[in-house]
Amino acid sequence: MIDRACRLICLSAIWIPLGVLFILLFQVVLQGSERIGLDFITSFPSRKPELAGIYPALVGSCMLISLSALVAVPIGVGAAIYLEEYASKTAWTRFVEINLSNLAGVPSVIYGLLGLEIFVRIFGLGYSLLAGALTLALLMLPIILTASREAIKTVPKHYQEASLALGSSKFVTILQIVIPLALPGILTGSILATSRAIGETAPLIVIGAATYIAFIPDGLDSEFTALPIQIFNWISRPQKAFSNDAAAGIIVLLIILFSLSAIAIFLRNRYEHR
Amino acid sequence: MKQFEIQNLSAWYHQNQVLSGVSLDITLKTATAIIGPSGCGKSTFIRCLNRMHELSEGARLEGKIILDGEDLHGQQIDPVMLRRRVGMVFQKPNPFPHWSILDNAVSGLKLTHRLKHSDKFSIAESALRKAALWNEVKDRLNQPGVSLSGGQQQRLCIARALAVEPEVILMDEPCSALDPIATARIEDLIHDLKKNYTIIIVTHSMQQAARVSDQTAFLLHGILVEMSDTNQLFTSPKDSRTEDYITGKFG
Amino acid sequence: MKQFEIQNLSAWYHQNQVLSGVSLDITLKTATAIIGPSGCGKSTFIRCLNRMHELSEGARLEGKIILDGEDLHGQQIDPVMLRRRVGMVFQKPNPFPHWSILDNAVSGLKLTHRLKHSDKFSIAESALRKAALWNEVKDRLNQPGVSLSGGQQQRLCIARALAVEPEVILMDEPCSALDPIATARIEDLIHDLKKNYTIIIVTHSMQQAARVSDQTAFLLHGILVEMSDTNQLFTSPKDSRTEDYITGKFG
Amino acid sequence: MRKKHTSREYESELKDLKSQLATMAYDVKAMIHDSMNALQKKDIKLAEEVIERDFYINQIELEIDEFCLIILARRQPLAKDLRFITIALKMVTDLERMGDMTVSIARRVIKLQKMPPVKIPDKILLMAKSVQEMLQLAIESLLESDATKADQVLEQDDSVDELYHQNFRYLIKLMAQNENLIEPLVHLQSVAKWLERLGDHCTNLAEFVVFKVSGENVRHVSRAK
Amino acid sequence: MRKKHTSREYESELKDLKSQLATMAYDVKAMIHDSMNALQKKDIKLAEEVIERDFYINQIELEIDEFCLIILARRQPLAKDLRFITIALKMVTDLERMGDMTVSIARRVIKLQKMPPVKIPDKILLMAKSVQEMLQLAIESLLESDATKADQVLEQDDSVDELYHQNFRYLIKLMAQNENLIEPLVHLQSVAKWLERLGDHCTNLAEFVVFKVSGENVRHVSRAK
Amino acid sequence: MFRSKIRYCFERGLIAFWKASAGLGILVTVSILFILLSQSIQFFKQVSFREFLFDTQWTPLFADKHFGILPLLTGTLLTSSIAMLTALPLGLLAAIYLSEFASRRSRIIVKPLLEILSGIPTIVYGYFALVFLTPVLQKIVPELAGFNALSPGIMMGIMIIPLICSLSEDALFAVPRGLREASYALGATRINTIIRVVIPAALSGIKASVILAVSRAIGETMIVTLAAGQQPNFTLDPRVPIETMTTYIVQVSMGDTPRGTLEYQSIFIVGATLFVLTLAMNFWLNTTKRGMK
Ligand SMILES: Nc1ncnc2c1ncn2[C@@H]1O[C@H](COP(=O)(O)OP(=O)(O)OP(=O)(O)O)[C@@H](O)[C@H]1O
Ligand SMILES: Nc1ncnc2c1ncn2[C@@H]1O[C@H](COP(=O)(O)OP(=O)(O)OP(=O)(O)O)[C@@H](O)[C@H]1O
Ligand SMILES: [Mg+2]
Ligand SMILES: [Mg+2]
Ligand SMILES: O=P([O-])([O-])[O-]
Repeated sequence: MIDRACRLICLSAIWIPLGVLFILLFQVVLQGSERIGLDFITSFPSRKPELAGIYPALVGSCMLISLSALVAVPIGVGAAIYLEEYASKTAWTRFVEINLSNLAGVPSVIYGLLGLEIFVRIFGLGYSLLAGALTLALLMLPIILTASREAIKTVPKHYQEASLALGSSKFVTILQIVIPLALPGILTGSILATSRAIGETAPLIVIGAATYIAFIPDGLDSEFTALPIQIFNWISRPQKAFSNDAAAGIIVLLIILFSLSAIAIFLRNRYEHR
Repeated sequence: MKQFEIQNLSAWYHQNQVLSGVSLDITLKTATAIIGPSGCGKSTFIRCLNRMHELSEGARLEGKIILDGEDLHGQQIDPVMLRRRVGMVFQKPNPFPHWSILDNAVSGLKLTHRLKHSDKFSIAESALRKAALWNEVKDRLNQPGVSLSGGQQQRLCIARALAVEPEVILMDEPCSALDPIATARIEDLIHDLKKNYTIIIVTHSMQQAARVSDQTAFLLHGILVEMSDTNQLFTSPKDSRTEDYITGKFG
Repeated sequence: MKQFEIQNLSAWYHQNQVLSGVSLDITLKTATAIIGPSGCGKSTFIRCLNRMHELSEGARLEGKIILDGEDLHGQQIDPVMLRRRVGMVFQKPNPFPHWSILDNAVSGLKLTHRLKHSDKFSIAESALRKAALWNEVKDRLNQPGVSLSGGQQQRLCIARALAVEPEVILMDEPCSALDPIATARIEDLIHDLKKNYTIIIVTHSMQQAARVSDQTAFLLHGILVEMSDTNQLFTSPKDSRTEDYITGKFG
Repeated sequence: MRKKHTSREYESELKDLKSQLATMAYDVKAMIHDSMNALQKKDIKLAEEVIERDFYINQIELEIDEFCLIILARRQPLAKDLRFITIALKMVTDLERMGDMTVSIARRVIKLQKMPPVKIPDKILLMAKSVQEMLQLAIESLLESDATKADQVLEQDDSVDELYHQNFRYLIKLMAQNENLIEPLVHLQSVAKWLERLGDHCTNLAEFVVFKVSGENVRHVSRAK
Repeated sequence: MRKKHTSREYESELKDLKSQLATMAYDVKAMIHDSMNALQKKDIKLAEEVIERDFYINQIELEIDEFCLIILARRQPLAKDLRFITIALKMVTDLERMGDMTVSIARRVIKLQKMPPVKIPDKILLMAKSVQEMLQLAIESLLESDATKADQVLEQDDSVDELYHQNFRYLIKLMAQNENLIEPLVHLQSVAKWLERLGDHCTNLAEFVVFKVSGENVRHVSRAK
Repeated sequence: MFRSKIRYCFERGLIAFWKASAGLGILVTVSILFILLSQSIQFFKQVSFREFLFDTQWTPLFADKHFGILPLLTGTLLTSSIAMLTALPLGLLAAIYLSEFASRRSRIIVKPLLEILSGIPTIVYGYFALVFLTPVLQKIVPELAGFNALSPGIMMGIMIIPLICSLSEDALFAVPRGLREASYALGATRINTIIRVVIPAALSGIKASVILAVSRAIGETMIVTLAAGQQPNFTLDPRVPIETMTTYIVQVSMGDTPRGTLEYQSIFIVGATLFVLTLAMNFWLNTTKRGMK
């Protein structure tokens, strides 16, 4: 009896956030449905809400994200391997570890400030694709690093011992045993970090995101825009019609994110089942 | 013929001494069992024999271990090479989960870049045959190694160790995670293997030691109390501490 | 006097039948051992006896279990109340990690709101004494339960079960995670306990069954092959399948 | 088909033990045969040979004892296997004792040599034949795990006892008739006694086999009647 | 201080076994004493009582055998414990056989009743006394795990054998002197034989104790000399 | 021979790269500290520490410049508190449901659904708070301004639920099955088992999830930027517009503020404050986590 009541209360706690999720999706689809379409994707932004599109933002986001993943994933995974497998447990490495786990909790605006000062101002990259990508890479780094370390840590020690006992070197053991076994965790961590980065708005604004760009970036030093910035831009407009554009933009953004999650889930299942 | 001569071996983890002056000889192509209460240093002892001990944190040792006349810690001995001569099987069966049965069987060669693709199958077959597993897996070589039952997995691990053609096989409680049926199989296998390999087996079960080994060493608090012919040790041990332990006077 | 009468008990997990028509009686204040190969349904069997079976997903059973003349699945039996009469000790020692030794000993009463604070100490002492643990822990009652050694933890779990004053104690491989010394202690304890409690113990080790029990039941693929006096079962079993199993003819 | 032990080594150890027991028993049987032959033919050399062969029987006893101990220590046998080991321990004692008895007979042969010759009574020869048959049956019952053959041994022992009593009265009569022959006849009586005891020991062997095969203890039951 | 088994149940089982063996041995000793008493005093009733008591000895043999089997099955004894169980298995056989021998002596007492009376030779009485002492020593050596007492048994057996041979020659002489007495004297010779055998069995017991205590097998070694 | 040489160089190179990667982590922290510190020093050359801590107005962009951090702090505190009030009960109850009551099937379905919720970009939540939630709340709460602390606070709470739920559920689920069974076997009911055995055993994990959630709420930017307004009011009234620290940084960044000006430095001093706050949370989190082991 009491069991049932408790069960019900707990169950409702599940349905409230899920309900909000459904309402949110419904609302977005409702508002965005009239704008969404091939035109919307292939058009440049415009002063007229009914003509505006997200083409440069979409391309910008894609380039931005590929670039930052390219930088952040190898570094994050590499650092994780080094810390887990090579670093001896001295006070210094403990300090490094605490540092890195703290980085994961630093708010994204702070990374924006960092990018602004280091890449935009000190390196003189200005508001460029490269500066944006590097800023986002910094943001992704701790996420990838923590996830990878966790994944490496959960590879049972006895597999490594088995490999070493067969006469293989530590390096080969890491390459052939540890990394393959940690791969599902590393992959999901990387994809998670990428999805986070795609949706990030604040750091890009802080490093000085232009709000109106009507061309496709043509190089690393080119200015660019990204989906969330475009959406932010539209939301901030007073005209109600732009709100519909924003909803449509959100739909595109969510589709990209859901596909990424789907890939992550697929990979996780595929590699874990063997 | 002696396979190992161990002279005055002591081992530490950090400040904690877990082996004190153990001296014993291990004869070629026999099975030697190491018994003793939990924490007496059995695992540490055999991990010294393939220099896995030194991989643990804070691990240190003193004394001499001579393998086939060569000092194990001599200049010209590379621990990685050494481990190919002295194979090891662990407590929990642990075939590599991302590899097939076939790949697991030859994993020792794969991991050391010594595998010609053309030999793979024949090497795997011969190792699996020696481990008495071939007939059970020959139709499913491409299934993952972890799809086997516990006892089969442990035999796969033995096959994996055999494929690198070691002289010695160390086994650290190889049956403690297995049921009695799988245990009987492994014990029978050990009995066959000792015709061609020197086997050193750590076990919690005195009965198992009595069953599989020719020689038995009894360790207590890191000290070698007695090493004798197994039949003698279990019917009339020389040392009263051995007597007390094997007759269940632990008090 | 019969403690349990089990009539034609069958049990399923989803579609998978794991017990088929098991009928046996369990005598008051004796120790009964259940043996059989892995997966034969030993654990399932004893989990039926305190209705823990029904907590598993897809679990179902048929047949009758009579405890002290009452049908276990009768209307007036509350499974929660029943479990206070039929205690259980598990394979891995599992004292509650957030509670002290003292609190663990009385945890059964704590969890069911039957503990008067004034009685706590005396109840804990008596339970710990019965579990032959008092002398080892009396000076450290406020340390966490998990600070004890494996064997002590298991005795703490037994004390915890004793504190709720059960009539029956079910034990599911209570020593399989322990070393021989701790095992000998627990077996001795079981020997004492059977003066006051009915004990049913599942074990992988035939030797253990032979040591601790008065009656032994042999299960095979969910079928009760033989239940006899332990001494008889291990020296001259009636059924040839029992004979084969206990003499190690598994093939 | 009989199931085999999962451990082949154990299986072969048990087989070994059985065949060692059988070999020992056959040796003893040959010694009975030879000692009686020596008695009949007054063949001192053969008698001495029998006495020598006992040395090996003693060795084998110790070996089998040790082997049993080792199997007990290594295998923790149960049920039929356990019963087998324990009866093996007892059987070797009987067999060794039987060897000693043939030695005793052989010794009498040597002693009789220096005394006035006496004719060996038929009853004694019959007893010897019977005892050898019993031993043969006992060995077979062990090898074949066949309780019916063991039962036959038990039956045959009664006839040996009967022969012994008849022979005893006969010898007493002879002694009274001829006091020169008392000493050799007392020795013959001893031989008869040994043969009777050999029969008893065969009975023991058979009883042990019954216990091994069926788990039933027939000792002191058959004898009680 | 001697260490105890961690399992108190096991410890008490072993103690039980030991005391059961000792009790059985004391019973047998009493039977030897009583049967010889009956012989001396021509006390038929006592002789019959001895015969009856053998029934219990047989029972105890079976019980101890079963107990050993159960201990082997339940405890998987090793080392000294294992040696103890195996010698217990063998000792009961010896003790049972010794019981049988006292029965044989008692039977002779009854038979002698119907024959011309003979004086019991001192040598026989001496033998009986010696055998009882040997048995007492053997029991003590078992209870105290004392190999030196067992050694004393082995020594004393030689004197019993010596007495037997002297007695044998004496009886043969007597028989030749008086042919009426042949039958009772043959019976007395048998009694002497039993006593000699009782001595041998005591030797066996002592040898087993030595094996249990030291793990050393002295069988066929002491006898060889 | 040649191949093994290549292999050797490859090995050395890769290990060196891994080591350098690990070093980069330190570099990032050091640079964050360095820039925040250096800009803050510049800032405090012009504004007194006292004013920064105790002035109740924050108007760097106005002509009458005030640099009191308090309004920004209360704004952050207000939205975070509302978020935690929403997320904590719901997240924990959801976690308990998933680990204790749900069947394996529904667990497999629901968990990823909740994870989707946490993967949605904050700008979407901001949009939703502004366009949907605020109008709805305005019908319930009278005098609710178009920009207010309540709506983004609740939205943030919703966003944080999956974080608390997922981490707490991991902790609850990691409590060994044997412990629960032991409790049942002692005659405890399910509720008793959950409250007295499972939750205490998972407590440090749950605590960690809560700290993480708080830290997340403090650092959250876009929802508050869009829906809470950009007016640094020194108030605890959830109905009126406020400004959080993060919002201020974004607000200034959207204009083109040249480097070296006081406004430019002010975003760094706000950033530094934010950093110190979250760093404190993180250290707390780490000590909690270490306590778990
Ligand atoms: N990696 C390690 N670091 C520190 N101490 C260790 C380590 N491994 C083992 N020890 C300690 O060394 C001692 C001996 O350990 P070892 O594993 O050799 O014992 P063992 O005889 O194998 O015991 P068991 O039967 O439980 O496996 C123990 O007290 C243990 O606590
Ligand atoms: N919760 C469960 N859900 C589904 N099947 C189960 C479950 N528990 C056990 N089984 C199956 O029921 C059968 C009997 O299991 P049970 O645990 O009773 O065996 P057991 O004799 O105790 O074996 P073991 O000695 O390995 O503990 C096994 O085949 C097992 O796979
Ligand atoms: Mg170990
Ligand atoms: Mg089980
Ligand atoms: O030789 P026995 O003792 O059996 O007459």
